[in-house]
Amino acid sequence: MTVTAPEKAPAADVPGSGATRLVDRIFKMRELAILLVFLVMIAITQAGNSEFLSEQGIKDLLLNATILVLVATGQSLVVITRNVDLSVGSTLGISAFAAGVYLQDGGNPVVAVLLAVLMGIGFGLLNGLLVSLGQVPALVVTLGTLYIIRGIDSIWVGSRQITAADLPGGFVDFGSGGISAVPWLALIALAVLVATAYYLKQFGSGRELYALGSNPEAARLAGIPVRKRILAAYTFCGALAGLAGALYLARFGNVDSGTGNGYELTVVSAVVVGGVVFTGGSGSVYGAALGALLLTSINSVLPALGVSSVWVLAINGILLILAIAVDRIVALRVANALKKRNARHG
Amino acid sequence: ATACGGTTKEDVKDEGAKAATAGKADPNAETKKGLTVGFLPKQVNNPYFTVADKGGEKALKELGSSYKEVGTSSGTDTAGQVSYVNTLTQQQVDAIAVSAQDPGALCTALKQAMKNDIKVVTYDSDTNPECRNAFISQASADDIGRTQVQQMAEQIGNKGEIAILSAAQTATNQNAWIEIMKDELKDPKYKDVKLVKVAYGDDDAQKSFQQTQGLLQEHPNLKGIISPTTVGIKAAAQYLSGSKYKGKVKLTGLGTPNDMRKYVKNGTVEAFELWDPAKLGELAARTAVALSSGQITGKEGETFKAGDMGEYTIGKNGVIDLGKPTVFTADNVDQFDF
Amino acid sequence: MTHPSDTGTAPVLALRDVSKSFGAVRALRDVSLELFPGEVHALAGENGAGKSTLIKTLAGVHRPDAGQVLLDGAPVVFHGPGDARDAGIAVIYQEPTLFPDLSIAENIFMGRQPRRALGRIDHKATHDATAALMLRLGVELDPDRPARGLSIADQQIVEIAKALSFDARVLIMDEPTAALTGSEVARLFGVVRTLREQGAAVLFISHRLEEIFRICKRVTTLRDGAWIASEPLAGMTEDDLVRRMVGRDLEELYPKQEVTPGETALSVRRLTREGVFTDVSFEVRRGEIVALAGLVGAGRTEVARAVFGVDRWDAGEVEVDGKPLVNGAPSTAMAAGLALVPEDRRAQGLVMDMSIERNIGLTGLRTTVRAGLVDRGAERSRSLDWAVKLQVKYARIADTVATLSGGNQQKVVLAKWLATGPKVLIVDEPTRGIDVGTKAEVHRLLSQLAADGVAVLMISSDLPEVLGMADRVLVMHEGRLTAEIARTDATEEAVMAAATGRAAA
Amino acid sequence: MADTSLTRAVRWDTVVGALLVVVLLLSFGFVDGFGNALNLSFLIGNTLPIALIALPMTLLVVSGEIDLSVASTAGLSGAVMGALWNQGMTIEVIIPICLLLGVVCGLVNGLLVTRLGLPSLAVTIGTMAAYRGIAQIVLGSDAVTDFPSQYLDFAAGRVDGTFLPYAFLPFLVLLAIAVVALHATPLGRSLFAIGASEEAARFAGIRVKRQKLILFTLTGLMSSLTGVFWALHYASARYDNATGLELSVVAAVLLGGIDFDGGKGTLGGAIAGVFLLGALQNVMSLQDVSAQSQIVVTGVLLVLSVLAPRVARQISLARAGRRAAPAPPSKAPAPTP
Ligand SMILES: Nc1ncnc2c1ncn2[C@@H]1O[C@H](COP(=O)(O)OP(=O)(O)OP(=O)(O)O)[C@@H](O)[C@H]1O
Ligand SMILES: Nc1ncnc2c1ncn2[C@@H]1O[C@H](COP(=O)(O)OP(=O)(O)OP(=O)(O)O)[C@@H](O)[C@H]1O
Ligand SMILES: [Mg+2]
Ligand SMILES: [Mg+2]
Repeated sequence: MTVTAPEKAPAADVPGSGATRLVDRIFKMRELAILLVFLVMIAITQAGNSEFLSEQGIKDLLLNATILVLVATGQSLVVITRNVDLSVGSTLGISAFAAGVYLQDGGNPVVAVLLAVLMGIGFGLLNGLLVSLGQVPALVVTLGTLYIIRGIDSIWVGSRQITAADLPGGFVDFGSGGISAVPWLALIALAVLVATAYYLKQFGSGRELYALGSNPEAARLAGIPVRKRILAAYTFCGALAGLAGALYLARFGNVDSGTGNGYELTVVSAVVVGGVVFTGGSGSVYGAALGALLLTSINSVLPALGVSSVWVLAINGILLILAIAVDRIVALRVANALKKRNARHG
Repeated sequence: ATACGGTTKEDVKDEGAKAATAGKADPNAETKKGLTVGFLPKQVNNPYFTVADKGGEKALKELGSSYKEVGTSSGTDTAGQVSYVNTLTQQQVDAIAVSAQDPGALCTALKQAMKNDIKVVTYDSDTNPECRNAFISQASADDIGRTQVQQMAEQIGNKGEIAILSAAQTATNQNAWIEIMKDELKDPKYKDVKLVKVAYGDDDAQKSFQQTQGLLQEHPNLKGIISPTTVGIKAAAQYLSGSKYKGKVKLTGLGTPNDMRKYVKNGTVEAFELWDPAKLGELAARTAVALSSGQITGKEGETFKAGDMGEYTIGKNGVIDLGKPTVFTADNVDQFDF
Repeated sequence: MTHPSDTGTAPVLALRDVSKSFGAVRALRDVSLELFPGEVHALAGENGAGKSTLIKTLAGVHRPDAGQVLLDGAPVVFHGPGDARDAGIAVIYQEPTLFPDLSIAENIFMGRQPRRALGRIDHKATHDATAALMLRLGVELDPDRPARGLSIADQQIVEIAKALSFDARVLIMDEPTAALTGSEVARLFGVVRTLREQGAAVLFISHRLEEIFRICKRVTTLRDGAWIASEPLAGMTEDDLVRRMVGRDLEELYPKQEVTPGETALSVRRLTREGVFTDVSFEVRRGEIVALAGLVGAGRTEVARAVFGVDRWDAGEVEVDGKPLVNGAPSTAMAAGLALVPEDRRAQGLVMDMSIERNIGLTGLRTTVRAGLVDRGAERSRSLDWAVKLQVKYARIADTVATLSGGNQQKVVLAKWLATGPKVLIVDEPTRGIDVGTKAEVHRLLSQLAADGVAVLMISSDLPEVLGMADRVLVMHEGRLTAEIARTDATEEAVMAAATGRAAA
Repeated sequence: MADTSLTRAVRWDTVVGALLVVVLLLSFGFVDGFGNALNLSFLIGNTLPIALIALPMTLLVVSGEIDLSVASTAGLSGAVMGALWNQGMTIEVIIPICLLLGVVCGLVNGLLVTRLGLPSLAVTIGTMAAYRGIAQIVLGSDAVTDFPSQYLDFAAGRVDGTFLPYAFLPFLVLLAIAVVALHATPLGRSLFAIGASEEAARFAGIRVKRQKLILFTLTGLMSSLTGVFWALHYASARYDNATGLELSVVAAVLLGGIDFDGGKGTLGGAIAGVFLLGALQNVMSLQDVSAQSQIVVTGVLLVLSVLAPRVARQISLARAGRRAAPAPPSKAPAPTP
């Protein structure tokens, strides 16, 4: 009574199998909507200021997005499982400092990056263990670890700071260098992004993250190792926050006890704008990355257009609301289409 | 009063702005020992304030009094600062040296402290004059504003567009300096220098970074940036040194030698300035002790001796000026460590 | 065919002296059960007898407090549902457990998708295998459609497909047919027979006794968590089985009282909700029980939802006692005397984390008020009254409804709505998952309500129930009313003909 | 009924209340400078803004929503108050305008959430930035400090001879109203239902959207009230007033045992959580615990607040299980054939 072999099943007879994969299409439409908003915004800015898309301008855009893209990628994995990690900002800060301290003493940059990632993994594991073993609400636990890590960070760092002068020149140059307009850091982020997306789509354990976010009880009954998966998602998120910390150090050449403070809200915004739903089970890392790109670009677009910085915050907020509203309306349309379609053949 | 009998701004104008003073000064009074002075910086863990407070600690040790530091870990947690003022009041310290996050918000608490016989000295950032006994000004606003414009003009050959990268829009001292810069720019010798924009980076590295990018994109002909804040100048320098603008767009402002050493050496920055924060803290401490000992009360014209630093005279509204800032260049930057 | 145990075949899966308690509730007490290959075994018992608990113990969801699970004669310990699955046990749980955001195909193959090189998922094979399963079950569901929004019946079908897709030696089904109509049940039974012939052991639970007699060979009966008997069904009558379950004889199952209908209470005219149902008109008079029949997905539930106001309608009108209802406003519908016992008790009928008392009290928030505050005493007595009247089995009235068995949850939903004293009562699958004893009780209640002048609209997929209870039968097919059949003409054939669209409307 | 009392005893809100009492008693006994009127009035005065916003926030969270824009709404109403005051308008007119503005802010949140069906977390992250941004546009870099002294005195002063700030009395009234509304009225009851299962609430005839809209509006109103209070209490209206207050409110409410999935919690617990955090911070400052260590303590408390009830439940379940467990089997297991 195994599944009947495909050759015996006249698949073409089943309605809908010929149509494009519906679930995928919905995701793509959401991502396209964000991409469209992004492109329109860039086009308008370019029209208003021809310097905007100069080589340096593009490089800046990409560099600005890099760190947020990385953290948002990790965060989406956690959000997909119907959890959240608010401690990413603190993790980023403390791992950046750890890498900085190591480099300050003449360490090897590669080891420093690894150190930051390991640090991130450590805190990710802590969060993951608390959430999955303790089975307690992620929001509270990670708000708690946000404070704890931030506190430990500021006790450890004190008033010290790592500046570009303390770091090996090669490391700092790497942070702003690249192949013409494409910075090294952006390439790293892109690689991580593509690999994560591929994993989520093509591997069983990746799909299981969606499943357990969609319906945790059903996931348990389906024999999915829920705790293990949640733990993995948090660890991955922590690792990326750590990596982002190392890249932050390279990019800004400057870390103190306030680094990464309040970053969690930016990350959450990016993820939400990117269409990753907080009730879990849906969304994609590409969406989150686009959300991150959109958010950081707004911060570049407004100064480039000469909008007084007094207006930036308000415009930022309104754009954020617009983005999620547009996304929602698209989703509603799709749901309606789905219903009609369903009714036709029902 | 207005027609409808409510309270308007006009009705409350009467209260004069004067430094709080009490009793009479006795310049020859004994310097008291065993006092406790609580330092309350804008933000703990901020390197600048740590250096300043260390200066205060050193002075207090010399004077035989004790030092303590409390404060919030965020630079904008005004409510937190208020509750620290309350705490220090509760603990009955002899004097408080505070760098105020907000000119008005601390007033009630500070007045409460003064009522409990605690002397209040502000340093770096002042409150309303009536809420403290004296203010230690890092340098006169005039000095800071004008010298920065002069330096910038010199570097760009008195010609071209310049911009200012400030901290938060609400920062009182920043705004005072910017006003004076604008005033200085009215001088005919700067007729070819044009201030095109004031941007605000909120003393946040990343924001200052992006504001710098925006300035350069919006004004392709920009010749120079003045950033009168340590966070801003550092972020701007880091961006410039990694971009094609390095060396072409001039940068000056207020920065610490340790932060800026690298950029001075690699040619991103020619010169910048700052007072010595340790001296600022020291003067705050010595003023606090002098107040507690009754040598001064905060009235204009009173003088007191501040150890090795020499004699200081209290100016208008209880303001004490630290002195002129130091200009740092590649030649002298290695002689400083803060 | 001889009985498997007679031929010496060993049971594939067995329970021996298993006990399981939840806090103070002893759900299973020293229960034993043996499942043989090639046999369909029935599990019977009243609501709350412990059937689902037994199944969850077999499936590794619960660990027994005492006793053993035996696989091929050897004791095993399942550390989770995954272990049981790996041992070849497929389970359809009483409540559908789907992933709403994932496609039907992914739902079915979650955790064991066909793989390509490097362990990557073969999406095409997954799709094709799902399409084949759907064909086998004879339903038209797009494998790529997300599970969100599927009707309860469709969800149940996906669950069945999921269980069938396993290479299972043991198939356990907890009320798989509760939401299905005759034709789907027939399909399902066809598949089950094939599986049986291939040597699988099947454990089957249903409160529809005729189904048990149709497909099962032996039956195990539970009462209050205790094992009563395991015996062949051959030679037993339904009454025998009921006596085992209930411990006494049962009165009539369809105690229909003859009532002369009064004036019109509910009148629905040309109601349309685009893409869902079209031009639906009917009336229900006081004292009348009108059944709304049809195949799964015919749109009956949607009509009920629109009438009550949880969904908006696009055209038409609804009147209660001659007064038009506001479109899309359940609160005004309630105020006008309408009540809806919804189809999905877990999502729609109950707040699972709330106590029994408060769930019943929820519909009375407007009436049990004193000086603007909730009158707790009145609330409690109102809840207790109805819980007792409907014989809800609970430990404490302040316990959350989540701890109740499925059937008892259904009773709480009924209680919640009957407590409002409605003029018009719409019940959507009122006896889904309710045991025979209670079913008779519910029927008597509906009858009594009608006799007291309440207009009852009953949606049911249980054809005998429709025929036994209704004064008139309305039949829907693909979103339209296709027939109205008077009680005297209502036969199984007539209703099915209209429901499948074969009859001239 | 031993079980009921047991579960009641380990209910987290009771624990938080008990903890608050313990902390207060210990501090009175052992912490210098804690027990005098001045310090207590400081403590209460500084905690009041959090407590004020915690009232509607608790109701909102119980119904399964959240509002992160509260601090920005407070900032905005403070900024508008400052700007209008600078224009020379009378304060008695300004304050109602500010409150009205809060209503509008809340209404916007509510409409976005209920009409468009957007998640409140996302919406209010957006309006958090938007409202703060508008505040910045309205007041720019000004800091307005010259409000009339009778108002400042009311907001910062205390009842003569006691430690109670004047403002605490109106707060008590609001608290009483909120407690009754949440725990004794049909509205409160339906909020719990909405939070636990929105769909079931809708099927029970509860007007889910309208009630949520009302709640958001109320939250806006209370936030602007807090904004006005803040500006007067600290005698300073700036656009960045109350920045970050939302996190303090959320942390305190969570500490008080309000479940962010909705449908659970008590207002008493939430307010106990608010004052527990306030008291702890006060005591730690008096004991010269550094700000950094205080952050760690807050974090640890939060983690404990969710872990502890969990562990307690596990223990009580285990106990109940042992009590109900059957006596050792009397009959020997049947021998296998
Ligand atoms: N998770 C649980 N917590 C507490 N009590 C439970 C739990 N699950 C089941 N029970 C109790 O165990 C007993 C048996 O429930 P079970 O669900 O097995 O009944 P059932 O025979 O499947 O009934 P139905 O026919 O109504 O589905 C009931 O009294 C029920 O209240
Ligand atoms: N909440 C919903 N969202 C989207 N589609 C739905 C929803 N509920 C039902 N449907 C779809 O609408 C169609 C009509 O379903 P409905 O439940 O009204 O049928 P029904 O006749 O009541 O059948 P049954 O109750 O036996 O499932 C079905 O195809 C179903 O999949
Ligand atoms: Mg059951
Ligand atoms: Mg239905």
